[in-house]
Amino acid sequence: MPCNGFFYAWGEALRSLNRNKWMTIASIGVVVVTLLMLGGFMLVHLNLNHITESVKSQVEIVVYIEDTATLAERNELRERLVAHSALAEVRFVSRDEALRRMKEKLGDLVEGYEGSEENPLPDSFELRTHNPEAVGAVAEELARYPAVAKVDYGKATVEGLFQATRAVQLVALALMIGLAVTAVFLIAHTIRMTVFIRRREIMIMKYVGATNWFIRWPFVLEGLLIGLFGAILPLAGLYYIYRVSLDWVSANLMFLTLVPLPLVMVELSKYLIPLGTGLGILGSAFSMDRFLRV
Amino acid sequence: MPCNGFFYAWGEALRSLNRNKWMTIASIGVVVVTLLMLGGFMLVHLNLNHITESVKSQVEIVVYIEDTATLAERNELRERLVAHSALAEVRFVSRDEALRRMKEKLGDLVEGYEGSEENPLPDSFELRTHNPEAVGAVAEELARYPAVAKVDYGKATVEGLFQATRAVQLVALALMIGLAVTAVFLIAHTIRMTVFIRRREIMIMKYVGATNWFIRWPFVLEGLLIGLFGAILPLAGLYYIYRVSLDWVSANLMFLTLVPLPLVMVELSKYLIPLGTGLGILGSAFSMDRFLRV
Amino acid sequence: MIEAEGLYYCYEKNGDYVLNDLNFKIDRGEFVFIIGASGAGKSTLFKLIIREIVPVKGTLKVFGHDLARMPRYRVPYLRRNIGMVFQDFRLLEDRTAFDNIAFAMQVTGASSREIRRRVPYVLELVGLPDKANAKVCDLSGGEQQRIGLARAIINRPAMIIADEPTGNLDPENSYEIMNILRSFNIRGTTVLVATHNHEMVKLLKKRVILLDKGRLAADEAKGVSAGAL
Amino acid sequence: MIEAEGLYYCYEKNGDYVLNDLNFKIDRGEFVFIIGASGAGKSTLFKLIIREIVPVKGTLKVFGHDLARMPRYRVPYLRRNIGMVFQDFRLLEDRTAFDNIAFAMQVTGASSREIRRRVPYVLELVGLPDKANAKVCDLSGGEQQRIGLARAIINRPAMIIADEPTGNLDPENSYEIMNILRSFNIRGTTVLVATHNHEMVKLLKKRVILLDKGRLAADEAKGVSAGAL
Ligand SMILES: Nc1ncnc2c1ncn2[C@@H]1O[C@H](COP(=O)(O)OP(=O)(O)OP(=O)(O)O)[C@@H](O)[C@H]1O
Ligand SMILES: Nc1ncnc2c1ncn2[C@@H]1O[C@H](COP(=O)(O)OP(=O)(O)OP(=O)(O)O)[C@@H](O)[C@H]1O
Ligand SMILES: [Mg+2]
Ligand SMILES: [Mg+2]
Repeated sequence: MPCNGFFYAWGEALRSLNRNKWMTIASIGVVVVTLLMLGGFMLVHLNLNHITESVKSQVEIVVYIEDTATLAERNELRERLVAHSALAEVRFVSRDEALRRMKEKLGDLVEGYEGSEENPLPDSFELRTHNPEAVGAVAEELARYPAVAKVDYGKATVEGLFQATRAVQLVALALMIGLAVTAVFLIAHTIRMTVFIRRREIMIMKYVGATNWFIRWPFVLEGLLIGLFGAILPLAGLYYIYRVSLDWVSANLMFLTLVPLPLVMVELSKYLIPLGTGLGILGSAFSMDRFLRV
Repeated sequence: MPCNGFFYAWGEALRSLNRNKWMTIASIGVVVVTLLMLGGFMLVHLNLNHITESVKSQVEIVVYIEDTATLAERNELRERLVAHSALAEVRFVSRDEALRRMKEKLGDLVEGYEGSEENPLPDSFELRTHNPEAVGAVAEELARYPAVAKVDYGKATVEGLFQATRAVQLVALALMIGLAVTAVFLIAHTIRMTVFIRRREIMIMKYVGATNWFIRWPFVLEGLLIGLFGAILPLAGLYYIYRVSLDWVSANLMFLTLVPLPLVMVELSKYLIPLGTGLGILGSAFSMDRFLRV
Repeated sequence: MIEAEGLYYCYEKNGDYVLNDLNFKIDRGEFVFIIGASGAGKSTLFKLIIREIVPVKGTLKVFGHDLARMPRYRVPYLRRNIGMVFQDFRLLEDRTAFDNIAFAMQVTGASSREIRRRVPYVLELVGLPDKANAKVCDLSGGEQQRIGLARAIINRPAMIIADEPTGNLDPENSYEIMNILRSFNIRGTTVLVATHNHEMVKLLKKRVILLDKGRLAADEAKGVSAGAL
Repeated sequence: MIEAEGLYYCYEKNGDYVLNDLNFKIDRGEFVFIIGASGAGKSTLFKLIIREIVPVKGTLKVFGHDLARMPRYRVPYLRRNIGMVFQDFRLLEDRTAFDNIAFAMQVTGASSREIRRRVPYVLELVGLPDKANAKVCDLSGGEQQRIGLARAIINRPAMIIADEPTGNLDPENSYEIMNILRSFNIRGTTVLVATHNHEMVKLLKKRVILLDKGRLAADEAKGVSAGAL
């Protein structure tokens, strides 16, 4: 594309956006609305992931020690656990501490039983694995160690939780893919429409001797601009919305930790900008071909 | 509208849908895709609601009885509880039963302590309220009853859960409203577009002496048909998807109970069909006005 | 039928008058040629008559109704009594010739039996009996022009207005078209024809109104004596 | 410049031939009228010359290239050497006259300085110096037709093809337009004009090709003697 052509293409793209204000606004509107929805959903999805991850990382294994184990056996067990490559954290919980915790939970109803020899609870190790999904396998392995009375990892709870999060993630992913497909369809359709409405213009250009690329360039740039604006506006909107949500959550739902703002914006930009501009460009470039055949 | 006109309008609407196949398919496509998304989201929302409701209804209050309470006091307390209008369920849990439950949780580690006088646990009543949100207030009231040592309802857990569900519902509602607005915008825009593309036709009709309503009717019927098809197809799709999901959930996530199929379909139809057809009709009727002014 | 009194029109506010102080009267059953250079205001006058636009000054009465005062909802009924051939045809390109003509009948609520009887008849009249099922965009310029005429006459209107109806036609076809218009005229239809085909004007010897930059420059009873020709 | 040998064309498979065994040769610098009744095939012949369509049989050479063999990407360059006035104008209605004409220059990569210099000149030439900034849809039929001509000549093409360029013009303006075409012809441009304006054909006394239902019925060096007129 020679220099003249370059300026012509940009100038023409801008002029045409201006000339077809109504279509421009509507097209950008469609892109903004779909990407805003998609982005909003990605936000929720990212945070759901984040939250389930943090929940999962709190899943722990409890290894109860045989009451009959000797100190040497206990020490050996601790060392084996500390050396285990799948374990991230190993903490000893004495039977006294276990009882104290239970009392805390039940309140001052069990007062006076501290230090009692009748404490029915055993000593234990609380363990955390690097990979929460490995909990089951690791627990089985540890059950075969000597001096271990019982290994507990809330089998039902953990598996239920994982199944539930897997289900939520599945649904979330389905909705996300649905939204993404919707966005692709709608944006492409909208851009095709702007081309369709101007098919007469395209044909007349061909009649006076324009090459296909001479005609295509302004349309492609137009698609690019529509896609770009249509991606940047929802990003700005989501930035604002997310900042407000973060404030609200940190004030009202302190136990939730959300993905930090910059990380989210990077993630969103990574998808929305290519999606908007890419579809804008491809939408114009390809929907034009059938009108270029004169 | 005389009889001739009625047939003309329907005939013309059908002919025009057929004549502009490409536009018809694209328009129905847009409506289908947006309503499918909206419907899919409504499905998720309905079920989330259902699940949180059932979780909430499982929140219970535990009233621990003073160890020193007499049998008469205990009976009086039971009667007051049973008579309490906010309570749905009242169940006595003896200290023995409480210990058995704890043992169950801890496994066979605490064997041999059954019946021991040293059981540190008190007797208690487990209560369920009609309205889960009332738990806090009821618990406070019960704490002032005689013979009550302590009232426990997992204050932090329950309030955290309610805050969390409130947050989830807020997000879900925001996304739903976002999707609904998107659907309204996209469907109206699409129908306007089909009218815009045919503005020349509309103007020519005016030139040969057609009245505004003569022109409008076929467009309105067309909008109606596009909206109707665009609503029925996603309903059918959602019916199928939901049936499969129900099967999957009942096979894999037995602890989840979902909203039954017929109920969901009624709820969805109630929103999607009016939305589709309403927007189809209004979209055509109003977007035409500026072309009718010749 | 048509009465213009001190008729002015301009497209832009404070622009030049495109029609400037026109005064004339056309009676029922007349046949009038409107001639004048390109841009003289012929098509503008026709737009006023079908009330696509309203005069900025003066009055224009058609069928006895003052168009400036006519409410919007009456306009379709006015137009049904006027068969108009547009300079740029204004046909639906992607529909067949038959549909384009039938269209004008459906608008008036005609039955489909009537339509199937009458459309072939007018197609025959304009010399295109075998083009009923051809799409308008597949017709030659002159064929399209004749479809436009067929549409204008299909409802046997009280008045026919033809804007340059022979611009794309060979002399023979032009003569045929003029003959059709004349035959309608003989049966009582008022006919107005804007044309540049002065040969035809001379041949038919009808009343001629000459516009010059929006002014009425001449109004002669017999075309042959119109000074400007 | 143009060589047709056994040229056939039909729009529908197994339909009637719209052009039937045409054989003719037009040399560089000639001025040729193509005449014939409505539907004779004039516009179809022009569509073939700008390669909107390709012959179904026979060969058509333009500027020495066989159009049937010309690859798609060469077509724009062919069209830049042919200035065409379309029967239905084919202007962008919602743009100004200036833009419509400038358009044809931009396509060739002309600089905007050149465009600003040349467009007013051709507007002057076709008699519309004050309509540069008027939108095409706000112009009269004849004015639009002249914009179409202005666009065709703006690039000083080697060949001008005008399909009914005076159909919406009064005799005076028609004569002006013909004069413009003649002046281009005198400076070496090949000119083909399809027209129904036989008066003009007689006046100019140029070569005349007469089509009759797609057949070449006459090819006379001087219009005045064309038997069919
Ligand atoms: N919509 C419009 N807006 C602004 N100016 C217009 C509009 N339509 C026509 N004009 C101008 O008004 C003048 C008269 O136009 P009109 O179409 O009435 O001419 P005409 O006599 O029909 O010419 P022709 O023989 O070329 O068709 C012209 O100069 C034209 O440019
Ligand atoms: N795209 C098309 N598809 C099918 N038939 C067509 C098409 N274009 C033209 N025709 C037919 O081909 C014949 C010749 O058309 P053409 O446009 O060449 O005539 P023309 O000589 O230009 O006539 P006019 O003087 O009326 O413009 C006509 O009968 C027409 O109906
Ligand atoms: Mg005019
Ligand atoms: Mg033609």
